Amino acid sequence: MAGVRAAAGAAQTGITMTNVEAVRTTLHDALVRDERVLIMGEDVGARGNVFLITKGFLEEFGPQRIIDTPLAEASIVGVAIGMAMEGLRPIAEIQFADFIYPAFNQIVGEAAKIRYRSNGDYTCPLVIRTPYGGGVRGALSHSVSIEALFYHVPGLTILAPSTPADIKGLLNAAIESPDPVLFLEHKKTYRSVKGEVPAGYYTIPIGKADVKKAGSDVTVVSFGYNLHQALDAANRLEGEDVSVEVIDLRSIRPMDKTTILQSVRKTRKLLIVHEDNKFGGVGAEIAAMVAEEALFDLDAPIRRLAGPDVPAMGYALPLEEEFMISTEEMVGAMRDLAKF
Amino acid sequence: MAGVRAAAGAAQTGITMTNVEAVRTTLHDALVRDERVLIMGEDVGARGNVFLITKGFLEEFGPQRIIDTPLAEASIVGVAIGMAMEGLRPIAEIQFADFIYPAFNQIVGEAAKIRYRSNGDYTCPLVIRTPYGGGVRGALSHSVSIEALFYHVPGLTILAPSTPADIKGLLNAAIESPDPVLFLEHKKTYRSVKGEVPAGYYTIPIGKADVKKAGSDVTVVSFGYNLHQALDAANRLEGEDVSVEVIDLRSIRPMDKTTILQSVRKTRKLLIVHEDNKFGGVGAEIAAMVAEEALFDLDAPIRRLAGPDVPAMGYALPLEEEFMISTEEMVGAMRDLAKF
Amino acid sequence: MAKTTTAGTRDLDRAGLSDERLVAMLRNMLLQRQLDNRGFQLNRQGKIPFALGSEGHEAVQAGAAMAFERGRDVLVPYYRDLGLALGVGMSPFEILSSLFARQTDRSMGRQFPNHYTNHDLGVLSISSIIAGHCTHAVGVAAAFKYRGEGGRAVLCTTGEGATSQGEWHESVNYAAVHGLPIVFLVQNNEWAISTPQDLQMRVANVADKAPGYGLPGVVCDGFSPVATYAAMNDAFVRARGGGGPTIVEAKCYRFLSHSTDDDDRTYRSREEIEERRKMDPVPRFEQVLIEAGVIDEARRKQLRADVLRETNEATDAAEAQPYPPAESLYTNVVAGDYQPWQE
Amino acid sequence: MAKTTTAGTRDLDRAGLSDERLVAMLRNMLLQRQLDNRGFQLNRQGKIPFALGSEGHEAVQAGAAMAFERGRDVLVPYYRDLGLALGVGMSPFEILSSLFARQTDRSMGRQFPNHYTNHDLGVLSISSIIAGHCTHAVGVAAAFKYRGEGGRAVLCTTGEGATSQGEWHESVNYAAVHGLPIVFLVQNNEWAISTPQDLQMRVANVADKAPGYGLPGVVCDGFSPVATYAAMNDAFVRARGGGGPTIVEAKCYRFLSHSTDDDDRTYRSREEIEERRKMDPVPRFEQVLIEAGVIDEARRKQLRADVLRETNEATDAAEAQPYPPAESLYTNVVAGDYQPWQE
Ligand SMILES: Cc1ncc(C[n+]2csc(CCOP(=O)(O)OP(=O)(O)O)c2C)c(N)n1
Ligand SMILES: Cc1ncc(C[n+]2csc(CCOP(=O)(O)OP(=O)(O)O)c2C)c(N)n1
Ligand SMILES: [Mg+2]
Ligand SMILES: [Mg+2]
Repeated sequence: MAGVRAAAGAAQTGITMTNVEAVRTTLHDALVRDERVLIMGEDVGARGNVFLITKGFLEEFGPQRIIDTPLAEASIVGVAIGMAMEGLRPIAEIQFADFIYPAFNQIVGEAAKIRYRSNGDYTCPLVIRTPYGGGVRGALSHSVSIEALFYHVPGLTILAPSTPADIKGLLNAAIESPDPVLFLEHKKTYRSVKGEVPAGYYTIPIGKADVKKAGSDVTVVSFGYNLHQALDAANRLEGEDVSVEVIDLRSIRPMDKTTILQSVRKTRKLLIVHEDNKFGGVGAEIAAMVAEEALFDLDAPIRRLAGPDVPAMGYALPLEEEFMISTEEMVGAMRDLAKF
Repeated sequence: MAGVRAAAGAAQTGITMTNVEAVRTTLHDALVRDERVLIMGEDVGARGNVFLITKGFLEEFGPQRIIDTPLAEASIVGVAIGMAMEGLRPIAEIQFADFIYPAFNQIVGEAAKIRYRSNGDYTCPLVIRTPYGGGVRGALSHSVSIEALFYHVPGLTILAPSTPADIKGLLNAAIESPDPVLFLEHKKTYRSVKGEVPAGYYTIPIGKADVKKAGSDVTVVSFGYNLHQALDAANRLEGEDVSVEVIDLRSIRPMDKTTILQSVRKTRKLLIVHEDNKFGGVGAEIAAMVAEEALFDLDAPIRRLAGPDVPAMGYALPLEEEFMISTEEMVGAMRDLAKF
Repeated sequence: MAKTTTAGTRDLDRAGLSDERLVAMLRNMLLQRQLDNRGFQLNRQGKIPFALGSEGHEAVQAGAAMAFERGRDVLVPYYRDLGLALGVGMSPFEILSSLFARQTDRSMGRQFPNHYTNHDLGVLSISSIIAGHCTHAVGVAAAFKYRGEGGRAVLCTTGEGATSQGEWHESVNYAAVHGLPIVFLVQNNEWAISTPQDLQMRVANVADKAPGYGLPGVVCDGFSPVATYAAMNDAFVRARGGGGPTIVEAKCYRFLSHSTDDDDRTYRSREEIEERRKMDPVPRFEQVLIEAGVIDEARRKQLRADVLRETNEATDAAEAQPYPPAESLYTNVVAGDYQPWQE
Repeated sequence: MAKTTTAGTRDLDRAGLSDERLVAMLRNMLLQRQLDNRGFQLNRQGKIPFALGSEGHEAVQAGAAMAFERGRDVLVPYYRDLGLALGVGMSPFEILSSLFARQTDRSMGRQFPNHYTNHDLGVLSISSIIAGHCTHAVGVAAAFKYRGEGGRAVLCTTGEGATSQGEWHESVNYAAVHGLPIVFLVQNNEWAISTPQDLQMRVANVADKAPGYGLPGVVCDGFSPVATYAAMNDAFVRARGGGGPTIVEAKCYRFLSHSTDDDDRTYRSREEIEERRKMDPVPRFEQVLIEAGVIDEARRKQLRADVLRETNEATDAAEAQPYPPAESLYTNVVAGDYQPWQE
């Protein structure tokens, strides 16, 4: 999906860049702005991270701030937690989201509970960045989505912006946050998504979804790579006089109830699209919330278009394509719902 | 909630025992029946497990089959995986569910994917047992529920039976299963729940819920300790002429669509009750499924009564009580829904 | 190449400690023993649901606390560190507030007993997850080094069982690679609940693991506060001076069952315990100080009476406090108001 | 107390190996090199999206495979073990089916290249999660011991970077405590992607970690198949005979970038690589065998021609296979039909 444009809406003046550039420049500015900010992870130093996000940082900021850690994810997160408790602002990287499991204890058992268990005596202002998602021939262990393994956990914030402008604003918000943030970057959008990014420092409030396209017949809630496909699909349907409202969730925990309910009460039809497996995915909570709060406002069953309930996409192209949701499937689901 | 009776329904002849005794005798029989069965974990040997579940096993079966492992959960599960791949039937214990996080990688990244990634060349017939849940003054790290952290994971089976008879049948099914099973035992029911257990070897099919009480006005889906409270609440409401159907979910992954939909289509009202935090809990998937499949059969919004969205119950009694759902709250929610 | 040295003897080689500091260590040990017993007592009386004792660890902790510099160093303890908590400045009232789960507990009755937190004193908040805190200790040490705060060190404690955890390995390795100012104190009490050391590791000493990380490993007599102090002080001095981490293993014993929920009769012999009781560090150190003329019998009695009174007063004061209110369950999840669904 | 010994020299001390087996090792090395190059070539041609080379590891793997007893021992490899996979009996066609992700791949095109599985040959299925497989290897060894299958051992391989993982520590420790029949082969190629050994550990040798587990640790010359064979054979014999685990560290080098997705020019010098290239184990072992009169120039040419032909044939045969069908995505999640919502 090369060349997808960032979602519309923003009449911002700024620089056009890709998602990966947005991550890179935001990290760079944070390092310049705040001495407490450190970056740590595997191969973030001389290699500049496997996607070259931190390329040149080691030379510019030195090995005390750009730390090539031993190959051990629990300690990457755990050591960063200790730094955060001691007042620094570490940004820990997990090289691929698939490798976050060994750090699960530190994220769920520790980071998320530090403020709570100490009743605020200690806090944990930590950012954990990691590339997730498929469509890049990453096979079983270089393409998983992980948001559903974490979004149930109180004390954690989870962000998954889809456009360069949102990445900048939300990554800044994550670094400012006094609590631990899991920051998810869809790797297929790294170089395929471009958009304008406002100049200067800004943040986007955590917990706010964004209506990336207004519409009146169907509400679509999505994020990540799928969001861009959903926008494409919605644009195609304009030709058929189907008006689709596309909401970019952006923030997975907390989630934005107001924006979703407002839209659903208007369109009376809800389609949730996410790449991760359907059963127990984040779409479940969105559907449950709407079924609790707006059941009688609905004119159609709540539909979830999500990854199949198999462990992962395979390496062979047909297996990856079968797993990923195509734009055509989205068009079909939106059309069906509009006609329902 | 001492002295809660096991759910009704079964006119079984057998022995009356507690939940903890059901776990114990089922494990014992499995060790006698099948030489491939081993038990491994922390303090399962001379101590006989912290709840005395394996007391005497070491003397009877020897240290080759009842293995006191080093204090390291990733290796407890990981070594058991290797044994399972090599044809044994290990039953690994995590001393408290709160300590399963360090083994997350082995469960989610490894066990759940072995059959899939090898296309069936290798399998992983492994049972992981662990006590979970609150109400025993276990504070932040001896009372968590964990099902929602795992139920999203393809390749895993998750069971959470609530009565001695179900424990026996489902633990036998877990041990027979050719795939990894996470077997959850609510520790507050260990000694407080008693019931009759049929004699002889039997299994209960995985993936089948059980209507523990038939009713016509409201459907309640629950499991674990809450299930017994829900039955109490439903019984109390009989006096008010409110007829509640109580479904014991028993199997968290896979879940039983047929039983839930049949009931909901009859009562037209659904209440889901679980102890774990609400946001992203397993109730979300149940609500989402019903909102997808039976939206127009509902006469009331789908209600979830679940743990508050805070990291855990505290140690102080008021904090534990505030976290746990009371039977009174359940009565109230059922009554409200019936009247809706 | 790292070498393993053994520090400490049982004589009153006072390791440079003044009489005052020797007595302070004894006082700490007596108070720890008293508070420890109080926990078990309150549990038997049905006043608290749980207690966990540290009997047998008094000398280790008094010695280690004496090497710790308040206001500079940071303590990342484990759940059996009552004496260390007291030794770095926590009060009996705080301890008892935690045992009673009262509002005056720093965690407001959230944490299990023995899971202290005191940011003012530099005592990090921990979970119950064994070894989960070790990487945090390393992170604090990394922060000291990053900010150039020479002269500060971190004390990270565990039992010997905890060293089996992968996270312990990752912690020690990270600290070693980065040469961080940290001391890993392993309190080897021979048991991890019911699991003896030989089911935990194949080496005789935890300190034998140190050379594999390129670190010095030291074994000390954990029944002697002076020996422990000496070993710990060396390690602290090395850490504060930029010499990197040390693993100190203090050999001690767990005299009581693991906790009030445990019954050790199922898995270890009475003889073993009796044998170890002969080394009981508390009467032994009293005796040592009396024999050396540092205290006399009257002072001994006085100290015992003091800590008993202190414990009684703290018990009464803590018990009189209210529980935290139910509504407090909802605060401090994250900064500010918290709802996973934002309106 | 464990001791660290150094095994292996670079002379044709043949370690008891017959001419036939020496030539078999050379053939394995030539085939590994050829297939390795083929992967990179196919990637450059745009025919496959990814390849990962093992150049520099040929001698380690040929030597280790020679010590492995097919039909008895089990291999739990890591992703850089092409030579081991071949050495224990996997065919070039299987390797290429995996590279092309064809239906004839044992995982039916699910796994990333170099993540082999072959239950018939005793090659365990692995994930990409570094060190995640080590506990599995221990479990297989535990099963051997439990069933009293003396004479069987497990070979568990990793790179040196993997030894930083907590799971590696837990694996080695568990195997040591239980005296299991397993050999931990660490292929130390100096780099973990761009991370050099000194940012990974503070010791000079991975084998230095062995005494901390109460195990023998052995360093061998990983550029010599005979030296590696000798060290590995000792370790295998010890394991099969009930003598417990050994950590064998084979010093080698990664000649290529980490994978086709990496560019090592950003983080290591061309000089370092050139220096190591002088030790290139493939031409060196050819030379050794020629000088020792085990093969002559003609045989050398013949061997090279053979493996090229074999590689070409396997490439053509694998490429001609179809992709697995899209529907195969849904099978083998669990036994039988699978739906998380059961009807
Ligand atoms: C990850 C984890 N696993 C298991 C437990 C249960 N547990 C609590 S204490 C303990 C034994 C610890 O032994 P050791 O480290 O030697 O310390 P000691 O209690 O002897 O002082 C265990 C297994 C836990 N708290 N955390
Ligand atoms: C848990 C985990 N973290 C990170 C990675 C990414 N990764 C793949 S290979 C590698 C380096 C491994 O180095 P080493 O163990 O020395 O083996 P080598 O590749 O040098 O043979 C890394 C960091 C991974 N696969 N798994
Ligand atoms: Mg201990
Ligand atoms: Mg390497």
